[in-house]
Amino acid sequence: MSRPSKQELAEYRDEASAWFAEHVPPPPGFVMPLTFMEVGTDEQFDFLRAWQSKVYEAGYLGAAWPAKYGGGGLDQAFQDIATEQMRVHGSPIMLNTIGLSWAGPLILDMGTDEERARYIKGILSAEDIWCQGFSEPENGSDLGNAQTRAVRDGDEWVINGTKTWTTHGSYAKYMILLARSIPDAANKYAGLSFFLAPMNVPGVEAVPIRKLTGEYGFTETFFTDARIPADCLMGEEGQGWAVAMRTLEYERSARGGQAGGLMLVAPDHNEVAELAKRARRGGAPAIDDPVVRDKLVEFMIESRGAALSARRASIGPLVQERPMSLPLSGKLMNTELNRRINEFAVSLQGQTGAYYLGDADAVDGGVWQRAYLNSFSATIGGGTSQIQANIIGEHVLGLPKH
Amino acid sequence: MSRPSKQELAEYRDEASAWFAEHVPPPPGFVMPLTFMEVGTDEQFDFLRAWQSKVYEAGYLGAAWPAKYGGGGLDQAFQDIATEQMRVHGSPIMLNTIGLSWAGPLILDMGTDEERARYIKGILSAEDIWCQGFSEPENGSDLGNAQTRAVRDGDEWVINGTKTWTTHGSYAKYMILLARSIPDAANKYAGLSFFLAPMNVPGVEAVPIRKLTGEYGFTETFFTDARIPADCLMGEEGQGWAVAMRTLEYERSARGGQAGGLMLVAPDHNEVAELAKRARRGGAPAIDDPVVRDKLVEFMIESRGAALSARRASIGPLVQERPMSLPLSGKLMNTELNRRINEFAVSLQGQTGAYYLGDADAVDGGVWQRAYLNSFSATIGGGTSQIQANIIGEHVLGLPKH
Amino acid sequence: MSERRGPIGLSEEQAELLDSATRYCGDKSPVDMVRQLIDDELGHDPAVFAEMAELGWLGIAIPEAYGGAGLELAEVVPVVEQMGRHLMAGPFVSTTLAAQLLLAAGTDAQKSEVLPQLASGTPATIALAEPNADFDPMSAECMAQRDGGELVLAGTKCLVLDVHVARFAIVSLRLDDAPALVLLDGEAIAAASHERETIVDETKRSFRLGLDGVRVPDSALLDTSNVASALERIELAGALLGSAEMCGAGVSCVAYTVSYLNERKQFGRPIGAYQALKHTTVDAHLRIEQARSHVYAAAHTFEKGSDGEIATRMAKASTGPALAFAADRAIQFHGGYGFTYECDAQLYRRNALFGEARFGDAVYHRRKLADLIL
Amino acid sequence: MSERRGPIGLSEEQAELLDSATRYCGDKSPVDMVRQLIDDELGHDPAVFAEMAELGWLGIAIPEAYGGAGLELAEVVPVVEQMGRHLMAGPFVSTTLAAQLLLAAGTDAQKSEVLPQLASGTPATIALAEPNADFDPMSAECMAQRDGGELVLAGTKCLVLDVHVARFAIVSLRLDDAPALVLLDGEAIAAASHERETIVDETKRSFRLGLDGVRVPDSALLDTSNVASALERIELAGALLGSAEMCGAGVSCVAYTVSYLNERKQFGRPIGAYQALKHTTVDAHLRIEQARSHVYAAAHTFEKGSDGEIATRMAKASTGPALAFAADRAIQFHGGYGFTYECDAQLYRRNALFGEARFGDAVYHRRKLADLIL
Repeated sequence: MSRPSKQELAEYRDEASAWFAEHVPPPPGFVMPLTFMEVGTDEQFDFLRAWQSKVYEAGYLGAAWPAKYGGGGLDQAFQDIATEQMRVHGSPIMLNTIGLSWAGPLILDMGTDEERARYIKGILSAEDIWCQGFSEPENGSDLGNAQTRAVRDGDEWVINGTKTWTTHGSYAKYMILLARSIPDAANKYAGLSFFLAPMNVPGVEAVPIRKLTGEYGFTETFFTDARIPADCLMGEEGQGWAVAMRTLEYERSARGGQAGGLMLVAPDHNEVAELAKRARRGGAPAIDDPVVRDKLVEFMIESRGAALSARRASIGPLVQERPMSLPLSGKLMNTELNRRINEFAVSLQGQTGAYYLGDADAVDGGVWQRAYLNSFSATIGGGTSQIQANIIGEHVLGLPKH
Repeated sequence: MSRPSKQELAEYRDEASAWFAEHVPPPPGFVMPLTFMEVGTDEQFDFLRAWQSKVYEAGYLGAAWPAKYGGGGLDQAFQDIATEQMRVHGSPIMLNTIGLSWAGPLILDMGTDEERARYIKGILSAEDIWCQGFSEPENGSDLGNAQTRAVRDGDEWVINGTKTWTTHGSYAKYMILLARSIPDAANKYAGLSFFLAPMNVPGVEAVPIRKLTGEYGFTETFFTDARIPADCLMGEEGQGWAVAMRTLEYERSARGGQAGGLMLVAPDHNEVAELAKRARRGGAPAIDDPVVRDKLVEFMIESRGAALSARRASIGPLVQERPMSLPLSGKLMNTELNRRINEFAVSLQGQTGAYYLGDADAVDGGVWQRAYLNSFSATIGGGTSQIQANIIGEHVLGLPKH
Repeated sequence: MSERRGPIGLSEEQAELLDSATRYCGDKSPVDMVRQLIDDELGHDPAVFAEMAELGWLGIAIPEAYGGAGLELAEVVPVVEQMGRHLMAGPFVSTTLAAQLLLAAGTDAQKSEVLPQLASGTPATIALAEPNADFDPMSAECMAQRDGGELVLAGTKCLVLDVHVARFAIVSLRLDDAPALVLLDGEAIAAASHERETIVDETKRSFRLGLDGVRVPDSALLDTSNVASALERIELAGALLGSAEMCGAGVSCVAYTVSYLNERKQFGRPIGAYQALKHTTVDAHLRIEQARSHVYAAAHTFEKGSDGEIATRMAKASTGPALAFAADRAIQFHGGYGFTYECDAQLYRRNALFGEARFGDAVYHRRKLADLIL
Repeated sequence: MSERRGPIGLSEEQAELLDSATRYCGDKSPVDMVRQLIDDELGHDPAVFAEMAELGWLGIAIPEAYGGAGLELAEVVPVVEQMGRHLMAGPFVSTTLAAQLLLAAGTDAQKSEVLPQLASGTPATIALAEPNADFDPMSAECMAQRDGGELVLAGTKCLVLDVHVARFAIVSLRLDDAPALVLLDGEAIAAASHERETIVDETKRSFRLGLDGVRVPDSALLDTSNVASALERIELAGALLGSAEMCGAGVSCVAYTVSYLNERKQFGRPIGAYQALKHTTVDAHLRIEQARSHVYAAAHTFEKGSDGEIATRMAKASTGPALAFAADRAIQFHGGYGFTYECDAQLYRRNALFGEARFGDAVYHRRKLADLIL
């Protein structure tokens, strides 16, 4: 595949821009999740699933995945443009994040042709929702210590154990599952195997967990003698840790074979500025208060800096000393900034900050309070901010491991 | 010794108050060190030595140390009052900190009568300045790894090695010295011995180190076959680590037998407020700027909080769950606050912040810039802030050791 | 009344109350009970409130002439701090503030009639806030109009705590184009419309109170000559007790986090061994410690004019952010569990959000302080 | 001139200059040289400055008609960033800003005569600041009075960088009760009194310039019709180049710290393994990374009206605090060594203190931004 010409790319950008300008849905009257982890209601789920499907049908998702399995068969540059246009036009996120960014790349990378044919298209169309089964209640950040058991029995694996923090656990058709099949292996890592596990088999129960917001949104997933076909094994038995690490790497490289598409809506500082116009302090709009203005501008600088850094990541000479720096730090920076901006947004509300979701007198219906509490999903899930800082310190700066 | 009556104490307070009101010297025309580590010129040293001597002669230093060795022989409550009055009346610090707070308590606690008679009075009067020889260039925070050697030869010890971060190294008559006398001990701690070492013997050289401010103020101390009398050994050979730890404990307990007296002048937020009246921003005094005001008040709250906490430490019921919390955290809180306040003070100066010590157009002669740079002496020396946080986490909160 | 010297100190009565409140609140408000009461419409246990009255706690800062103990708010602070430690629900603070407001601006008749009832445990509350208003306690826009020997009220108050059990409520409004305060009795409260509000701290009960058409006799009017100073005093009293509550919550929040950091193991060691968690928890602890010192100092000097005002505003300005920080980090450091409703970290964070929105937040008090001390 | 699209990007010329500046500044400004020049009265190596002129770097943003390369300040940014990385001294920025000010407000005669000299490496400077003034570039109080065909100057400028080697200096002052700019040539500069200032960044040379009695011909006056817009442009140009310099220093400061954290062992392991140091250094790194993105964006959009102004003010407001934080932590994390003059951490911290005080600090730019974007 030859590199696309500048003109081809420019034309594609214009087309994509026009399409998103026309099709990005108007605000639906409920809170739009900023990441897939914040989907808390069926309403949100259905809305985002339909939107992903529509984007895929239009050709703007998986544009660089092989056409043979349902992708667009184009150069990665096209998908990058499509993703950029999603951001520009305020598109909602692509719902099926685990499939698009973790499972899909893995299956394309090391799956069989048959597996690719079976899974890829459903991932792109959001027909098949995927979830992730790495974390366990006792081993949140320490994935290598997973204790869920997988025992081979004829042409099946029998799974027993508990996974937690399963986003979309109640909706998912498949789970990428890390389980221990060789309990007496030389070390804890060598005993792990990796499965593409169906969720709709007897013995799998996804129990919704109540979030700190008071709502529901993720599950604890219990496996009780759940039997899954032998060919669900990905890679060799005992190679689960390597496969899992490879899965995580797709996320951490600038172009790692992921389907692309918008996965994270940066916090919208403009909305906070708007809020500051409505909120009143000292008998005047909060936005007239010099202390508020100073803080707001500080957030806007940070927020714009994060957006600029995302762009800079693809400009080679401007990232040459530490090319992995920006790709590896986006999550930490954006999710922590999001938390702090939402906290600030609540603080702007004065006494009205005492209200919560749904009160008649709550500013914007209390969504800022919820958004703040929800923001922890992203500073904890997918590797806590503390783990992210370790990764950046060790892999970007080259500091010694703990 | 019976507990003093309220009336006795009240009378003593009145006397002390009157004395300090009369005798605290006016500003001498040079910067007053906030801790003994900031003494950088002979001028400062001589001034503070004279002041300590005067306070001692008046009976307000070492008031609770035994009269037999030069102390006041009173109840500790009297010294606490004297120290409080030093703070109230803006007294300069007591110079001979290592003697008053480390060496002196140690000698009183486990020294012989002869040692007490030899050393205590000179500590109180500032006649004999003491310094500390724990840190080494390669072992800043890791004291247990000290490599300076002590070899017994007849009725002498022969010392070889290098100590660093020796505050008052050029002025000191004695050093409390941690050295390795049993290199092949069972573990690194068991090989250490503790000495009350004279500095005025051949083979001891204190080389001034230039501080980041551009000035001088502490030394690197080289021992080259320096011979000190055998009876300088404190405790048993090989017990150096325990003695050193005991020495540090005097500092960490609310009433650990220290001589008392003001050792740390809290940063004066009022001076920063005064600075904000002089400094101009946007054509008006900085203190009229709401953002500056908000920040200034924040510092004043912190600063007052630190002062209140120092008082609260002695009110039993108000510290009952974690009685060591306030004594152990004063250094961390005060020194970090001092750093931040000085940094803020420089930031208030706008373009004039570009000047440094001695420039004709520098605000207050550039002392804020120097004070900021100097503030690191206290966030690094005597256990870095990071080490302090470990101590508080482990000894106050009971968090696990690293 | 004990004499208070210096910027911080502790009276014997405070020490005794601290001691008994420490035991009592710990006994009566284990976290299971806190969560049970969240789902309870009433939101607190009336028997516990009655017991607190029997212990004399409702009358601590009410003069002996009106059936109280004749102490000061300083002696109320240890009780509220301990309630905060155990997130203990009930109309204790509301009733105390209503009593203080009556003391500051009530007529002799009102004080004689009502204060003894409050001292003996009749719940009461104050209704100062209004929708769209900010922290200025003088900004009420509700109205009273004279109609013969009666006052006819109009407008809506919001964020009225505990009015569902209150037998008295003092309402701020405007009468004859000036700020005024009116005492509602049980009948008048019942005549107002009540709507339970959805508030972020689920351990509390808050209501919108519609006053339209509610009629009270002229005698319900409080002394109109010092409404402004009475309201300022109540803002400060509310800030003091709010600080005490949040300060107590902060101490517990840190202890709760420390306990998890010791139990929870990752990568083969307790997570509290990691400095990212250890040092940040130390930071939270130190901020709470500073806030505590401010709270005790504010209690100690509360009655001392501008010194008391400065100390109180400093207490509120430091306590809210300290608890917010401690609880924010508590959620984060509990990891996946921290994101669940089941983890208590959210209880503390919600307490902080609510407390910061009551009686002025940190920015508000810093602005007031700037004018007082710069 | 290359067309610039989008909020951030890199022209081919920028990329080439970045590449050659990276090598050149690294070669010519090792830290030994930096320290040697601190003790040198001149403060920089004139041979290096001459070489930079030969490389064409002094003319990058000067039009071809005046002997320059006809590019924009965007292409100067990579050079200054690399100078910042190596704390490289010399009148490069001063000369570049003088050229920009002439371009913005010089008469045709001045531009034709002076710009080609600047492009070929004649050092020049600008003198805008005055004692007791603040950041507003229009606040000059120095005076010029007409006297026949001459102007007689009065007053004192301060923080004039590099005037000890400058052959031209542009001075802001008031003439006929309006802001004006005057071009001093070598003779006029010599006629002024010079006093070397003690500044916090010892790698730089700064002077107080006494103008009293200095006489220049009327033709030394710059175009009086757009002094305000020219001064605003120079404030922004100074902010852009200052940001580039501090951003470069920030990258080096983090690398310097990382290197020590890997080498230095305590308690048997490299101190960089401790999260208190590791995570804080990551934080410093991330703040510098964000500042870099702002700097490149500001370079890219500098000529685009208010977009350029916003991007530039954001760059300055983020870079100064980012470097200050990185250098502050660098001192702390170097422990006892960090407290010595020998440790390079202080060089970075001093660079930050100085840079923050030039062309507006973060608070100043945030205030300007508030009016632009809120």
